[in-house]
Amino acid sequence: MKILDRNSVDLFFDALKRQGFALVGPTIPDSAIVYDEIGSSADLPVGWTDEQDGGTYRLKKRDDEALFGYVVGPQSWKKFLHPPSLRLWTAHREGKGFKIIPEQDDPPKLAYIGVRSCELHAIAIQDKVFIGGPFLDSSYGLRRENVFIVAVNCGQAGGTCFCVSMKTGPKATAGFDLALTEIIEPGRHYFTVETGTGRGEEVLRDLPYTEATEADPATVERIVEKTVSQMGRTLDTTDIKNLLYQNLEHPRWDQVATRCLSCANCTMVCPTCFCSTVEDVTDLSGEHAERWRKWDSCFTSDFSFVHGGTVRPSVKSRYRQWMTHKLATWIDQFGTSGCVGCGRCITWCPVAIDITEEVRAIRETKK
Amino acid sequence: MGKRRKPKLAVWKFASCDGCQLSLLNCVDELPALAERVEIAHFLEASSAVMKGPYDLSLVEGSITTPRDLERILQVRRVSKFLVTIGACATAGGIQALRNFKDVKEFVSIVYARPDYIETLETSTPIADHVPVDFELHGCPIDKRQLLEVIGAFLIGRRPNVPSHSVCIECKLKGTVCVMVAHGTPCLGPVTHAGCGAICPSYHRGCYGCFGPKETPNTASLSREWSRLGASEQEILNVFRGVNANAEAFRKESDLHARRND
Amino acid sequence: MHDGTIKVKGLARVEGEGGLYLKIKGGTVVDLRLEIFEPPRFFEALLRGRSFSEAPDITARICGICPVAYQMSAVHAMEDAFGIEVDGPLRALRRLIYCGEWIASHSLHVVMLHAPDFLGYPDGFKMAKDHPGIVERGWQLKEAGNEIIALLGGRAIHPINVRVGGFYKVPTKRELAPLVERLKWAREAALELVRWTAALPYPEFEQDYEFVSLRHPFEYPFNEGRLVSNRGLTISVRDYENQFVEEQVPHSHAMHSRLIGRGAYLVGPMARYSLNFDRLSPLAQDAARTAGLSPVCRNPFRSIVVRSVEILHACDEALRIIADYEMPEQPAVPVRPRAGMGQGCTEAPRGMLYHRYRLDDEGLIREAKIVPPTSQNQTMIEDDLRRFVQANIGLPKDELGLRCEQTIRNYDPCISCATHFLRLHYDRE
Amino acid sequence: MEVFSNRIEESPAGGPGFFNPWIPHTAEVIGKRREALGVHTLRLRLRDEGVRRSYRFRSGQFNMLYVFGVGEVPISIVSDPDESGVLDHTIRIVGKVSAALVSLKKGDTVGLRGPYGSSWPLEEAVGKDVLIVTGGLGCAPVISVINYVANRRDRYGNLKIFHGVKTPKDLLYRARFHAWQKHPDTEVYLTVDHPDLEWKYNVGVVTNLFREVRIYAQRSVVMMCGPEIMMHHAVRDLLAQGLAEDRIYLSLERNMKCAVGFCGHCQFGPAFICKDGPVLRYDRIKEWFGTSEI
Ligand SMILES: Cc1cc2nc3c(=O)[nH]c(=O)nc-3n(C[C@H](O)[C@H](O)[C@H](O)COP(=O)(O)OP(=O)(O)OC[C@H]3O[C@@H](n4cnc5c(N)ncnc54)[C@H](O)[C@@H]3O)c2cc1C
Ligand code: SF4
Ligand code: SF4
Ligand code: SF4
Repeated sequence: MKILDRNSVDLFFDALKRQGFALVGPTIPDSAIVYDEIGSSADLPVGWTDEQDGGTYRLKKRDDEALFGYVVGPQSWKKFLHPPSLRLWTAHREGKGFKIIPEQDDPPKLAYIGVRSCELHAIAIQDKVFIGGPFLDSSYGLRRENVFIVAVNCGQAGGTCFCVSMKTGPKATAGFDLALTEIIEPGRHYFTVETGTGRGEEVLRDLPYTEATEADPATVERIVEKTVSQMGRTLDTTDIKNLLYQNLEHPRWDQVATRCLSCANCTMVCPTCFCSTVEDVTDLSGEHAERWRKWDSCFTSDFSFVHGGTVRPSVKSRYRQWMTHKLATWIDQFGTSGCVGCGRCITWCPVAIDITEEVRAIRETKK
Repeated sequence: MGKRRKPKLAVWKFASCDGCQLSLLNCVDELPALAERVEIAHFLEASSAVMKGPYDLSLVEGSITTPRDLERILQVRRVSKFLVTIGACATAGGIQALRNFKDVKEFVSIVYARPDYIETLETSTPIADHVPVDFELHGCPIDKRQLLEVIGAFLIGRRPNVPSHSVCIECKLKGTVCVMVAHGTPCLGPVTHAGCGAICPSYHRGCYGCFGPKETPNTASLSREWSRLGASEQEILNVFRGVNANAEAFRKESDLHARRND
Repeated sequence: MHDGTIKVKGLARVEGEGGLYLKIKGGTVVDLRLEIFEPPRFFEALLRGRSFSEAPDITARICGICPVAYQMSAVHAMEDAFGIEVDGPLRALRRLIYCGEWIASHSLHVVMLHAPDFLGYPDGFKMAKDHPGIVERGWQLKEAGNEIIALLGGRAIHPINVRVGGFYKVPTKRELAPLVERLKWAREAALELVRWTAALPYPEFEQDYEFVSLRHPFEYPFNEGRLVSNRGLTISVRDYENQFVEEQVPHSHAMHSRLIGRGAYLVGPMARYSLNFDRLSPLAQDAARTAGLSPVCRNPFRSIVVRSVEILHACDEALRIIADYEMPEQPAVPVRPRAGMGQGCTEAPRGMLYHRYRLDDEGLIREAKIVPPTSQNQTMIEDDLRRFVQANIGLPKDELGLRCEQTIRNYDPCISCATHFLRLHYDRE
Repeated sequence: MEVFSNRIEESPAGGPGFFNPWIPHTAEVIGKRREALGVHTLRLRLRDEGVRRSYRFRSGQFNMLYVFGVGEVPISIVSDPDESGVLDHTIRIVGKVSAALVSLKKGDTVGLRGPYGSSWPLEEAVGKDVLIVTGGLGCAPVISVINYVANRRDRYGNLKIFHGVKTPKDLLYRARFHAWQKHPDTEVYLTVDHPDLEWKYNVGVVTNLFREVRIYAQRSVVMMCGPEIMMHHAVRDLLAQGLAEDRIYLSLERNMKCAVGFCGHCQFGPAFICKDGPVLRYDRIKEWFGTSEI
């Protein structure tokens, strides 16, 4: 473990840039913290924090100058790895036939600054979907290869966080190049740095770091412990797969359907939801065609459309698909839960539907 | 390709503000290509030249509000092979459908000194209430990219990419921060049909539903949330009684609030 | 034509659905009606019971061609009622979005709807075959106008960003910057357009109008000013209804707007121009003079040149506003509704547009009155037609019909807006 | 996931030229045959010789077929896997893409990705009786298996084909059924819900037939395709006749955009119809199969 002073953060960023990475990280263009290009530590939400609960999110000023003193916002890193809309290929007529031209995909090298532990797990989960099976999604694969991950251990938990329940946080344990813990003491503002990869170590090499003292790991542990104790939500995952498999006809689904808007916000903000649709488009001449991929959601009626109608016409069945997929069928499909406990789906649901609450309700009255 | 007969395009107007037709004229960059591909056979707003029908593709703007239009829409249907209604007026009755909730005679006398000259129906109704419609394009006004999409899809014979899901999905695809969650601003986006590109939230205001109801809109749940955020019954009533007041899901919800308001 | 009737069933290249009925007997016009098929939509009635804050969104729907004008008159009327002053950059942004609407609306009319009349084409598409450069330039000008509206308003038709007190969100300086290049081009293009339209062939048809428009102490009028005329009228907008009435006249079923004790009057670009020539930007004044347009224009056929001059002025004005712009702290001034009456009058592309609202203490609309420009010009259009036909009565029927249509298009009438005034008489044969 | 072990693991992951699984190959329409009103079979040949040579499929698998500018849909391969170089697809017009496919002419081009999905248990069924149950407006996936078994009568036991439709005019492949009927040790049972005067076969739902026909439950393998409600009843009745749950195979349909497990649309409980299906063994999905709107 090494120590990097607050004042060296920009040197650190510059070192990443020298390695050819553009930086993306948390920033406040508007009324929430979102991931976007950043140039220096000044672009981070310095001194800001967020207050989150079901259906509400508010930015608040902190009484210190913390760089990472907040939790996760509405966006996740999937917006870079699995872009919301992407052209897959173009085609044009040629004689009696046509020719398909694959998209020249040349994603930039990006350093993700401030990836939380739950998000590391989310990335690992999407890795399984897109590059872990018999088929490889080349657009994801190319983007994934080009990423340098700077994780941050959470110094506080949000009102809708439940990573402890999902065993995905708050401390980053794997999947990063470097992991930081922000420590603010009277008169001192610094970061502990753990290296996860050789690449990470290399970036550190030229920086004015010091070696950690014996006390530092303990400080980190203390911070993490404090965060654990603040978790806004809990979700009991005991035998959750069978719980949901056996309660596909539970009356709770009808109940949640009276509140659910099927607006799809939960799936859009979810860092593991991977679903997409494709759109075939043509120009007016009819000589050129393109295929685009766009994020899609199991909350729409088109999602399950087959000739003659949609398979899931009711909101009840759509909510059930979302929740059983996240927490149960995902386990059969990919060997892990599809939920990392980041709480986004709770915060960003306009009517504050809470997945932890829904599980509790079913568990309490299960078949 | 060149030798094929060009499909004939017709644009028709009923009770409306002309904005949806204008959307076609706003496709500045695409109009030359369109004029190459189709014969603009009937488009009074833009041209005095009128070709005889039948027309391969008819775009119909406006709602049915007069006895004369009741007959005219039948005629339009007869001469149209593929009929697409464009805009909130044609697909839901438009803002003028607010008369459907009132006594139209009173409306006439408020506006006109000599009500007896006014020939009007009790209601303003969408085209699909009177003739079969092949495709409905929503919006007040329609979005010009969507209009081009529908025309392009018609020309090549594919389904237009005009999803009927919520505006929320467009917010998220764009990266717009939710005004409902992050500001507490009531927003109709969760029950509103996508298509505009989530304009209002990106200008920090709540959606007011100009694209009409999405598929499976849960208006009751959203109304509850609006009141939780401080909207009055009157405000909720009014927002559902906007340009798509007569669209079924919005009409039903507003009727509930109207009853509660009484 | 000695005897007979002319019926133009669907008037083309005007916004909205109208027709013309003309009857000539023994070489004189015995009946002439501009007929409106456009169904009534009862906006004044349906505004009752709505909140003041909804007026800009609802009245925009009166007309898709000039929604900004409706929004502007509505917000001014509301602010008048609440005693609110919107000034500084917010006021400038309102003028900017109005520039966008003038540029877009005028360009469409000049190039696509009106010019074909002078050159003998049924539409701009056919005209484009022989004059591709002219038509393309017109499209691009229109697009430049639309870009302003879309940037400030969210979209070009029925913008969503206008509210009582200001805007929902205001642009940063950086966001406005991309408009500059576009507008510089547009200004050049408008200059060309003035030259080009000035060279079109015009019939001799000078008329003696009473022009009415807003007049502002130092600006070419958009949003504010006093109502003035070339025959001595000068009143505040508050007095509008003391001076103007909608009268029913015995020879026609149509409601006509008149100046009390004086009769018909003309609003729109020609009136605005003739009353405010001195307020045009120097560039626009020069361009008009060079093009041979005198500071007062009385030939309605030349209104096409006047519109082009106004496009030029709007481009110039927009550039000036962007150059001076500083982003305000707040996108809108605070609004506290109170009971009362509010009036607003602004200059829509087609002329002055008057709104009056009576509100209760919660800001709900109790009464609304809207007087759009086209209905104010209604009498003038028919008068012009009568005079024009009388003067050209020797023309063959078809030719006369076409000339009548052109005469109507001189006014760029917007029938969708006008319906509230017009008689609905269906000539069913 | 071992629950779905009959999926084809050696399917063309980085296979022959399929590196980016979103990119279609092109194939030429080399033949077209009308089967019935609105149903046509297209015979396709991959244009690239290398791809053509390495292309292998199994009965029950499908391709994604793309019509220029119109769209792409999953369509089963009905030709014989051992007939090299050609791919037959029987397509029923139901919407825009299927209509555009059927409107193609000889010499035209389609985009083709595949083969995808699991296949019928034709190895497992060797030596056993094969029961085909199908209903609705002609279900292409079973045509491939019937063709396969009919062409290899010596390898399989008795072949019974049960086919039920609503009315006689919905019976699409009348000629084919007649032809199969003539194969040795092959029985064809046709039934309609609403007969007309000329109908000379059975009347009633397809499951009624099970009671009338002798089925050797112990030595049979069932392969089924059709409307889910029909399959639901058929399974119930076959179980009642003593068939084992793991001897019943169903082919399911779901919306599909990618066919390679990325788009998520085709999920059916834990299964992806595109890679775990379309052919699924009943015992592995029974909880889901009984639940509506899954
Ligand atoms: C594994 C599999 C094998 C199939 N095999 C055949 C076959 O051999 N012959 C045949 O005629 N049909 C087959 N189908 C069904 C065929 O895919 C649909 O009929 C086709 O997608 C309809 O598309 P459309 O555009 O013509 O119809 P529309 O009704 O306009 O459908 C619009 C879109 O919805 C989706 N869609 C609609 N119906 C289905 C469906 N049943 N399955 C998946 N997506 C659908 C598609 O994306 C389609 O483009 C198969 C489906 C699956 C899943
Ligand atoms: S929850 Fe829905 S949108 Fe998310 S991955 Fe699962 S099926 Fe897709
Ligand atoms: S702002 Fe409105 S439309 Fe956008 S996500 Fe929020 S609720 Fe949905
Ligand atoms: S956000 Fe809603 S009100 Fe605003 S433009 Fe879109 S659909 Fe219309």
